[in-house]
Amino acid sequence: MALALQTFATVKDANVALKAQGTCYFGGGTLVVRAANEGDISVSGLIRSTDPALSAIEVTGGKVRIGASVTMAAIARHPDLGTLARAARAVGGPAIRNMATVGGNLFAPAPYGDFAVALLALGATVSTDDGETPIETFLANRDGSRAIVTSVGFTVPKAGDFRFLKVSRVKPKGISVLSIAAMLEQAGDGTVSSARIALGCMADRPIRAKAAEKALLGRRLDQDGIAPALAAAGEGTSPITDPIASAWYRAEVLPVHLRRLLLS
Amino acid sequence: MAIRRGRGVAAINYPTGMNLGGDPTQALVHSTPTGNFMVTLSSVDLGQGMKQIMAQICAETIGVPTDRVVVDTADTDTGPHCMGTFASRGTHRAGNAVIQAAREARQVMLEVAAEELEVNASDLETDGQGNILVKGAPQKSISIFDVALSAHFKRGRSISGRGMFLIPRSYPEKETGAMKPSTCYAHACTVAEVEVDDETGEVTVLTVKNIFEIGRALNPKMVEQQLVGGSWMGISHALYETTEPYYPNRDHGGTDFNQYLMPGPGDLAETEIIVLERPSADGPYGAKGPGEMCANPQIPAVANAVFDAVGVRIDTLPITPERILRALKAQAPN
Amino acid sequence: MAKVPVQFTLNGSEKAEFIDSGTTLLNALRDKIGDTSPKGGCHQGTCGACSVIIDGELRLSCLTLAETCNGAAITTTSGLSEGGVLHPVQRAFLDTFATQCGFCTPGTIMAAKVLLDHTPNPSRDEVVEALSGNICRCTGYESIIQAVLLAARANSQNAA
Amino acid sequence: MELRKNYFADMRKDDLHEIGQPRPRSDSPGHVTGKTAFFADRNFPGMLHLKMVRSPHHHARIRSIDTSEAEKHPGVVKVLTARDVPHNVYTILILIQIGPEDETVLADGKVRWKGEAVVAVLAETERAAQEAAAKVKVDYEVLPAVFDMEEALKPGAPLVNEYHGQNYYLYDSGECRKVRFGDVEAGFAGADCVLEQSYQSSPIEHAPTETTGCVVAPEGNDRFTCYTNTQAMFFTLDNASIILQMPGNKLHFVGGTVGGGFGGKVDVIVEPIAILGAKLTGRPVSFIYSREEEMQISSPRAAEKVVIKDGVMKDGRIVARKVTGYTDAGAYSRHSPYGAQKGAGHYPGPYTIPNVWIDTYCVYTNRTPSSAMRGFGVTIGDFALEVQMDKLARLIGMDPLEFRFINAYRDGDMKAHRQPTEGAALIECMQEASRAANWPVAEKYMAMSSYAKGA
Repeated sequence: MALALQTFATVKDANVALKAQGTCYFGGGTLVVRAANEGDISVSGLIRSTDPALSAIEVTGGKVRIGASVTMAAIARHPDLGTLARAARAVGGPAIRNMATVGGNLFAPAPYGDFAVALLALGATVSTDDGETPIETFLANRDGSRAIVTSVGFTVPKAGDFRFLKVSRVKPKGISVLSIAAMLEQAGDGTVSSARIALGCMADRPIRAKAAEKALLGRRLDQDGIAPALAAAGEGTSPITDPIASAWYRAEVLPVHLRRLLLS
Repeated sequence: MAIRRGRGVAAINYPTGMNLGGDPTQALVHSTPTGNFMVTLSSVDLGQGMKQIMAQICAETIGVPTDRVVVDTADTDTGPHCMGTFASRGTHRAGNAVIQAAREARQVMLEVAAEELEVNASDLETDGQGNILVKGAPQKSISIFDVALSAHFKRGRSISGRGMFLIPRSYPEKETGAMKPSTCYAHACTVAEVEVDDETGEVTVLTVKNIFEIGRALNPKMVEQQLVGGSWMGISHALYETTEPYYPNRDHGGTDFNQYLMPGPGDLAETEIIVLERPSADGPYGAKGPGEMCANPQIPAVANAVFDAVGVRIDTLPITPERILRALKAQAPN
Repeated sequence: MAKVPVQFTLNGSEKAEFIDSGTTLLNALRDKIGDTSPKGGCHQGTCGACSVIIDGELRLSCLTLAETCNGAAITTTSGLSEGGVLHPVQRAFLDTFATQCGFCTPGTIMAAKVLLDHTPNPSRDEVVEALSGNICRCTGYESIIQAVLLAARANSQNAA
Repeated sequence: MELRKNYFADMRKDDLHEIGQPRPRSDSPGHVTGKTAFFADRNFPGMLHLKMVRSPHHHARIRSIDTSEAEKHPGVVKVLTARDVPHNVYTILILIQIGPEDETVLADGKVRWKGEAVVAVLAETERAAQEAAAKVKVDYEVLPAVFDMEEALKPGAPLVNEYHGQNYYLYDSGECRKVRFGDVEAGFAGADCVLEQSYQSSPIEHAPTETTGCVVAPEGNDRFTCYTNTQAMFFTLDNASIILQMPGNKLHFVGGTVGGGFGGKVDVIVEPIAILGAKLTGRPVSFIYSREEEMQISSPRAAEKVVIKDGVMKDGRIVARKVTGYTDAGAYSRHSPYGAQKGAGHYPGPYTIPNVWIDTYCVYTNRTPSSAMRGFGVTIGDFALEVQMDKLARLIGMDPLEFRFINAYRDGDMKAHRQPTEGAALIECMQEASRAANWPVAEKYMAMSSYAKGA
């Protein structure tokens, strides 16, 4: 069947249309139009919603809610989201960033999905018409997810608490060897009081480095302090092998890059 | 952690034209009634600028400015046979054919001019600006515009020429391999300077200094295009490129420009290009083929620089961070 | 197949067509409207040869569905020169010998134009970033970077 | 870029009008305005789109092909299989008498690499062609495959290509192209040090920004115009003429500016089948590789293995060099026998060595056929040679650049393939490199010349 796009004013109506066979949600197009161009004939109906809420960024009292259709470029230039600009700019080149959406990034398979890595470290929640889901749960179940993602929400990190690193072979626009996002809060004495570390390319989707997070608690961000976290960084990971790098290489350099990020 | 520096050198030569010869190319040249010149070929311009170079060669030979020459090529209904654009043969083979055709056309042009000026054709020369002058008496002259008009409408002469260039095919002797692969060779020497991150195996090429000997730079700006682009491709081959990253395993071949790795605009080495010209005996105005050889010397120069930096030999291309890291780990005492 | 109407301005002139739903903007421009300046180098969003400017933003026409562009203002490289006078970016590409095979050139010029529209005096790093989505296999990029920097200088001289 | 006119000034006329001038390129204004016509910029009403059904297996027997469902698919106009191709088994270098014919336009009975063309579907839209291609049923019996050149050359290895009968190309000189010069074993025996090393590469893609393709239009008079980005017009026309058993005068090929070639567009793959489609349907046909096809289906530069054994004296002279080169042709010859042979003519590199032994093999494996690429037959060899040179210099404790001066060829030196050296300029390149890179070498090397010794 030929490809066709259906446009709905509300997410609710679009969700209904998505119940039909062979349909897929159309966000920025960077994933689904590419698939169609490449000969994926499993999708014949592209469904989108023009609900303006999907394109809104709301920042209130330290909390932010980003509509699922907001592009990476819009995040990168938003005055209140400066801490996230680096992660948003890690996605694609300028044209891709004008198209790729937050919602789409949640579904991008490794080595794509660097912004989702950032969201995972931020402890974001993912909203659909069915309610809110912690991002970790959402990512784990995303293959079966049908309801349109409407927004993501999180607390805007304080400057200095959030760190992001993407390692790529090609500069400035290569896809990831790996990416790391870390949300670290420190007590007055400089010891880490809370830590969330997310990894890209260390599985088929973004995952938390929970052993490393635990090993950082109560430690200082110096060479000795982070050593146990580095040793534990690879726990629970199953890095991908692709044309960019092998699983072996990703596992080998993860502690190196994590160290550089933590000491930066 | 350490960023370690090294440098390496490599020197190479490269044959011009199809190996063992036997690869003909033809050209036709004719003038229009107003003294513009058409070059007809069936050679293909791949973006290296063959059309422009053929125009300059024809213009030089006829004695007119390049903008008076139009090149019509890559149409099998109009253009005479060319073996194709490959093996650094375009400039050399087609250029020679164009020279031969243009010389023949020039001879007719001078003969017509001689009749108009009532002198011997052998006493005439061109000024490169579109005029034909009597040697030693430049005040006695005629424009090529007027010569072409005369040839067409008064004297019934076709100012045209045919060119054919063929290096006879060489057949290798079975037991000794005696053969003539090529009639001329370009040369190069590259010095590369790299930094290697010994914790990740990542290589940054800081500088490449490329010396190329190419016979003759027919158009220096276009030669520069080829040489700079080729140098980039050489570095790319050294460090990045393959369709089978786990060769001979067939899995994980890249299918797009994200997965097929090449240096991006943020990965460029500081590139210096120096050109020497030792004209080849049989090249058009001494030219050799620069387009292929310019991408070769960077590969071993970078490989040697990596060794100089970190003391491990990567004898398998491409020299990926993974290969370097594995070698470093194998070398390090546990 | 269901035909859908699309209407937008292309390089300042109104275009209206009926197209098959699901047609990419690239195919609509090339096959229906006859503007072949955007090139299809990958249809994956990985080469940038199809880059166009939509409402002031750089986009990949191979991943954009034409019917989502209703009412938009679209600029392509074929519409950049006015009255036979080249745009400063086009001029600069000639002056620095930044074209070889020419296939990536129209898309790259779009990326350069949108950069200079927003950032008239870019740094080299900003130029590199702006060009990062446009693959060139011939030049090694340096001449293209120089072209954009040259165009920026020409712009600032004109403004002065 | 700098031109160093001080070298070879006596050999050159520098007073020309057009040659040596940095004239602007006449094609660039078309490029920057988007006006340059590439082959795919031609669009014809009623044009059909060709999509290929490709082998999912590296090596398999085809038991049966069922195209009936595909033919019934809406929008499909024609489905082509091997029996539609008049001269289905071909090889491109047959035009210069390098056989045997060893490759099928569409697979007939067997596939020998993953991605091999099996069935061509022509439809009104790309989507319809893709959907119909998915409905073609091919029943395969999977066969053992071989990917490693050394494995392929062992007795008992799966036979990749029956048209050759063994997993290497048979030259008139036997299983390899040979060069024999001097006495290499005596050279090793008399050498101060001997070093044998092995080098390897993997396949490399040309990756032009414009993918391989063509658009074919019937002219209405039994002639067909093929707009193509081939690098070789008549070479492609003549091969198409053989494959289609159509007189060459029925074919009109139009090229033009090609969006990058680098050697990747010298195979004759898309044109014959597209012309056949146009002939059998009477409609214009477009067959353009997807980027994925360009990356994994079009011929890459071959993987090569190069083994070099050198005998060297402590004073820096290389006295013997033995090179064994292996070119991984993949499943079919294309240009690989020529490339492997070109390597034999290139070794031992730009150095004068009295004792040389060269064997170059063209080996068949079950992978994408390789073919020509920028530096064909030489690029990987130069990597191996020049890394080897670096190792040899370090082995005898000599500066790598000075070591090259000692061995560099000069005018009049006899090469291993028994041609005297003419027009050498390696020494001058290295002298300039020494200066430019601030890599000093002894004065005696800076005083050397490529001109004949003693001259």
